[in-house]
Amino acid sequence: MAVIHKNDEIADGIFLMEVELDDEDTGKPEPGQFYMVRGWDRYPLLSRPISVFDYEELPCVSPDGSTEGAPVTRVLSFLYQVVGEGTELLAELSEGSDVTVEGPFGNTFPEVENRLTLVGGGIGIAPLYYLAKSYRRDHRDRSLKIYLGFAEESYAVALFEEVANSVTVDVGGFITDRMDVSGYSDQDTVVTCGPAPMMNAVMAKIPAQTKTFVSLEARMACGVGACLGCVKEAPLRWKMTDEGLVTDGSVHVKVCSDGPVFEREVVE
Amino acid sequence: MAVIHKNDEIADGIFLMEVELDDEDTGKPEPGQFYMVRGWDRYPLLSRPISVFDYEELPCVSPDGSTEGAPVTRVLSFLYQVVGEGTELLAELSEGSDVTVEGPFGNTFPEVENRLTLVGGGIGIAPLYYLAKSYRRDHRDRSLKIYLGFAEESYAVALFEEVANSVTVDVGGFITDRMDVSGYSDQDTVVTCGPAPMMNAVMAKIPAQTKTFVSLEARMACGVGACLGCVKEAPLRWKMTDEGLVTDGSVHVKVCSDGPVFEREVVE
Amino acid sequence: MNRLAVDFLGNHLKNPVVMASGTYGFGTEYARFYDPAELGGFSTKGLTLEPRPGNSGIRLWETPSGLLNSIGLENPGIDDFVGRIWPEIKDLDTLILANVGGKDEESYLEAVRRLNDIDIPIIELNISCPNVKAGGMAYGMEPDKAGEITEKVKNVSRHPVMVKLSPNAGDLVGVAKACEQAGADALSLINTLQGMAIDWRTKKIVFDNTYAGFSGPAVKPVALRMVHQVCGAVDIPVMGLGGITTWQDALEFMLAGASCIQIGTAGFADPYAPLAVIDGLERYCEDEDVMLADLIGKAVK
Amino acid sequence: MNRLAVDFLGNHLKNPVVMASGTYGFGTEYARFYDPAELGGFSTKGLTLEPRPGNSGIRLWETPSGLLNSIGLENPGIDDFVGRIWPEIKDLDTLILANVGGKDEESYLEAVRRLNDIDIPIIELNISCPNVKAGGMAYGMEPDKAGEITEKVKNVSRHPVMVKLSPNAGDLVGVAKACEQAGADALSLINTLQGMAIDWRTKKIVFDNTYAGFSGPAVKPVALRMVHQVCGAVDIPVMGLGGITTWQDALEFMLAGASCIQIGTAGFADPYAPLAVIDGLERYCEDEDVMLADLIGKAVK
Ligand SMILES: Cc1cc2nc3c(=O)[nH]c(=O)nc-3n(C[C@H](O)[C@H](O)[C@H](O)COP(=O)(O)OP(=O)(O)OC[C@H]3O[C@@H](n4cnc5c(N)ncnc54)[C@H](O)[C@@H]3O)c2cc1C
Ligand SMILES: Cc1cc2nc3c(=O)[nH]c(=O)nc-3n(C[C@H](O)[C@H](O)[C@H](O)COP(=O)(O)OP(=O)(O)OC[C@H]3O[C@@H](n4cnc5c(N)ncnc54)[C@H](O)[C@@H]3O)c2cc1C
Ligand SMILES: Cc1cc2nc3c(=O)[nH]c(=O)nc-3n(C[C@H](O)[C@H](O)[C@H](O)COP(=O)(O)O)c2cc1C
Ligand SMILES: Cc1cc2nc3c(=O)[nH]c(=O)nc-3n(C[C@H](O)[C@H](O)[C@H](O)COP(=O)(O)O)c2cc1C
Ligand code: FES
Ligand code: FES
Repeated sequence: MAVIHKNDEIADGIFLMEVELDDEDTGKPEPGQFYMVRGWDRYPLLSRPISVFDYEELPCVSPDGSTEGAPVTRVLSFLYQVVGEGTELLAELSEGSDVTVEGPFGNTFPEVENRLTLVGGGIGIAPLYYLAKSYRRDHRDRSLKIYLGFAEESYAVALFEEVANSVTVDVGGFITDRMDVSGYSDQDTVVTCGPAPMMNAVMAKIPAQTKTFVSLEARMACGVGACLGCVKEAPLRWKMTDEGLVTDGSVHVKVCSDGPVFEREVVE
Repeated sequence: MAVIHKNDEIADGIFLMEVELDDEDTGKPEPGQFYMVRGWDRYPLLSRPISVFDYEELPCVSPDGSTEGAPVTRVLSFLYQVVGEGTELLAELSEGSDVTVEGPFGNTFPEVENRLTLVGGGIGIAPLYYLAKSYRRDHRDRSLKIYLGFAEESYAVALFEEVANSVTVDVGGFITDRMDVSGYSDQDTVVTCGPAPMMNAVMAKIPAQTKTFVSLEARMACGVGACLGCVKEAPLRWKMTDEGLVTDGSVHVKVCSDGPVFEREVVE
Repeated sequence: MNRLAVDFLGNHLKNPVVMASGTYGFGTEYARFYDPAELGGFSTKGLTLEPRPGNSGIRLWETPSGLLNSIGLENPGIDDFVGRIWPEIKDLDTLILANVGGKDEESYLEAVRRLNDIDIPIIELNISCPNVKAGGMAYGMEPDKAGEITEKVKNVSRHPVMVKLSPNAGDLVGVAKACEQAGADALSLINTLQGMAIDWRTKKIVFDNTYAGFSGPAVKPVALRMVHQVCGAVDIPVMGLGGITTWQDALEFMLAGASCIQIGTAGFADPYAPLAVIDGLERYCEDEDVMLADLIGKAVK
Repeated sequence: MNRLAVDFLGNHLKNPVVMASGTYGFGTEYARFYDPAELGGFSTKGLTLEPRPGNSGIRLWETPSGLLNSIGLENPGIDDFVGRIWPEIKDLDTLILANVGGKDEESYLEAVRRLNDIDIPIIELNISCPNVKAGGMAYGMEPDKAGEITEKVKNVSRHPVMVKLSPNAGDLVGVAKACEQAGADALSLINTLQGMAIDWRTKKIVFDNTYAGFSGPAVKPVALRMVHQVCGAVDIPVMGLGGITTWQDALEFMLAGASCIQIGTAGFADPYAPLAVIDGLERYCEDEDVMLADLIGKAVK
């Protein structure tokens, strides 16, 4: 259970929700993960998968101004677009309301030592911000380029600008047209999330030697790998493990638990 | 559609809700009628029947203090008890929320020229207040006796006291034990609403020559006489008409459209 | 241009939205909300030869997105309908269907014969009511029996006959085909699924009749499947129903092959539901620049 | 005192709450929320002789209070289960049922034979999956076929066999009795109803397989009716399921005659749903001072 701190419409149909996690939500999310969110009791039936947009642990300040040993307030943010019944209900929630968040679920974006390029399209930018922030925290001097494409209106751009070396925004066109990938090598890593055509265009554009990750979406029921509802066909069933990619020979990947992050080879 | 002005818990699990009707809700309710109320979109499926507790047309005051020709604000009140899913959802609604009210439905309490006695039990007092108020407005000097029985805690008593000659309250006992009906004649009318055992006790106590009306409850789907879901067996199917009681020979009455108010002969 | 007009058995309907039997009384109960002439039509409460008091005990029970009912065909009988009700409603300027139930063959046939006296446009033959002990659903459970009663009814009726099918039949498509072969002019489906409720507080079976009829948004996926199956198997027109609440639901049933749709339970939750469906379909057809009738059966794989 | 303990085919269950096949993976997916040992048990994802990739296309579609799924028995095959999965889960300290599907008689029998190698307490014979083209539900639609496959499976299995019935059978009680006569040790019901979805936006039939399996709170009234009917017709124990979400739902199924209950779809909406059901039943039995097993079949008219 979490309590809503704010739930603001930052662009037409786009909301930024901040919730405070209570003590029972123990896990700390990693970039790329998602939560199953519900802001209602029984109806609609299923919870909705929403990516971690941001996460912060804020120390509570004690009366004498010190933060030493103080408990932390854990604030999780979601950036979401109203597209149907569930997201409409989320948008109606007001400050102070309870919302149920189960998670974090799914695998994470890889730890990147390379130069990093993020390409987001529309609401697909949601999972990229927390990744960008984490990358910047861990690698103060390395290059972080961000491309954000929107159909009609840009949003959240200023947040990305705070952490990136460059942010390129496109509204109404093809974000891939704005990308210069001529110098890309195996010293670069690309992560993309957005509509399928955009991700395909990105994958087509990035040279083969540059590792490229995509974050996928699928209808989900369980979010934990139990229902097999969210599978995508994959040429081989790859899994990211500490030993690299492994496959058990079956033809599907589960977006919720094998993913949502996949190397492009898995899904191309 | 109506907007909630207030929705206060006035006793444990008992709420008083005031809503402002908009222009499309045209009808003016009469005492005894009810509305089909829903404070939600799709779930639960059915609306909930709730009696008119009070209704007022308040002239809007124009800047110069006059109310002449000004539009009126129409405020409808419900007194309701939280017993399940639907009433729980109603109780959660906050000021300013929309609520859908269809109505007014059902027949009305009779126009009474006699002395009037009202006997309410628990939340069954809800439909009696608007009747009491109307009676007092039309008959300044006639006797209005009110008996209110509660299981654990009394509520709304002060409102009844404003309009009645006497209000007798009982908590935890049998309200009929507090009633003295020795002088009752055909110059008296009794109206009762509450749990079935209480209404039965009232009907048993009131002398035969005293007209006695009961307000019934039933599960309802349509509220307008179309589904036949709310019927009660009646020795004969009586209907209150301008010509008095008539019967069409069938064995049921529809609580929603033949009622909810019945002469005791119909349902005894 | 009226983009919603449909023809059904030679009748011109302003729109394909018909209120379902048992949920719209005899057509006047909802008149306080809107003029019934705005509807494509409505089907009367199920009529039987003799007046019926219906079932005792609790008659309604809400479930998640659904409704259980055990009305048991309470109705004033065919003669009261023919003599008293029909004259009052016949000029409502909307398609009126007489829904007819029965407890045995002869009671079906005699009820249908008496309807020959009036100019009712369509008879909806209810062989699918789960709430009566004799007759009712029994005729709708097997192809043979369904075909037999349909044929006999057709023989005595001077009106077109639309047979209303039960979703509880094991071989629904077989039943539908048997009705078509027996001469049914059209089909409507689904009637209610058979369901049950137990009140955990009292440990009591809620309905005196034990089982009850289940309807509402909850049943829509089953209803849509059955409408699709039946429309693929017969050539006569079909009215599709079961849980339809929004104009999108209505559109889906028509894409599945229904020529008209019926709305039942959704009208309880919102008396204006049929108007909202009509409005929504109108706006949709406008936006897409299509005639609704051209979309019938156009669902693709 | 554990008021919730039940015996089922000689197995002692801490409580009657069993997670339904296909909704609980292989028992470890929900372990991050709670220890599976808190459950009465769980049934594995449907296993088939050969590994199966399952169905293509969209596999899930939400409906009012319900869920359509078209997974198509994706599973790693019986050998992978026996050799790899079973050793990993066998010590979970909860009752594990192996749910077995098949595309023809021989594939059922061979899968069941291979399960003889492990000490699985119960086989749940799935003759009711609506999502596969061959086999699956076909075996569960008619008494004869259901009896035949049950008998053959019983002949080759050294484990008790619980047959899982399809709500799509026309004569469900007949199927149940045929299974009992053929030697089934227990029954479970219901599997999913057959439903359908059409996406009005694209006019496309949502599922590649056209029809899909329908579950969740929406189906509860139908499931409860069927469990009540079957429990009244057979003497072997029954696990009841279909839409169970709350402890009150669970209690109602037991009052209707089920010895245990299963929870499927409700666990998606709330991973802790089974624990809430267990807690609720515990508090209820405490308050009422009863043993839950004493309430089985105690619904009254
Ligand atoms: C891992 C993951 C992370 C996600 N993160 C975000 C996020 O951070 N912000 C955000 O706005 N959205 C995110 N989504 C998408 C989000 O889950 C869906 O938009 C949401 O479930 C739609 O619910 P609804 O009830 O509003 O719409 P519905 O009425 O259910 O559907 C409306 C439309 O959305 C489509 N849709 C429904 N469910 C999904 C789904 N699971 N995936 C893709 N399309 C769907 C339908 O086809 C339909 O066109 C994510 C999805 C996944 C799988
Ligand atoms: C004409 C009429 C006027 C009414 N006026 C009022 C009023 O002014 N204030 C008020 O608090 N209540 C009133 N009621 C009762 C009110 O409608 C029910 O309490 C309400 O529908 C319960 O809804 P729920 O979802 O909270 O409970 P549910 O979960 O639906 O049911 C909870 C409990 O209430 C009982 N119940 C459910 N529906 C009804 C019903 N229609 N009639 C009787 N019992 C029912 C059930 O048996 C159950 O025990 C009135 C009922 C009728 C028919
Ligand atoms: C209260 C009620 C009464 C009904 N009575 C009848 C009836 O008399 N005859 C009939 O053919 N169907 C009857 N039905 C079934 C409906 O006409 C319809 O087939 C069913 O409810 C499914 O549609 P829906 O989900 O839109 O309600 C009744 C349904 C309800 C809810
Ligand atoms: C996603 C999903 C997958 C399922 N897979 C299986 C299966 O493999 N074998 C089986 O017997 N039942 C399967 N079922 C059916 C469930 O076990 C259960 O019978 C049905 O969902 C009804 O219960 P519920 O309403 O509680 O979900 C599946 C159900 C769902 C929703
Ligand atoms: S959502 Fe259930 S397996 Fe992925
Ligand atoms: S509630 Fe429908 S007839 Fe009374």
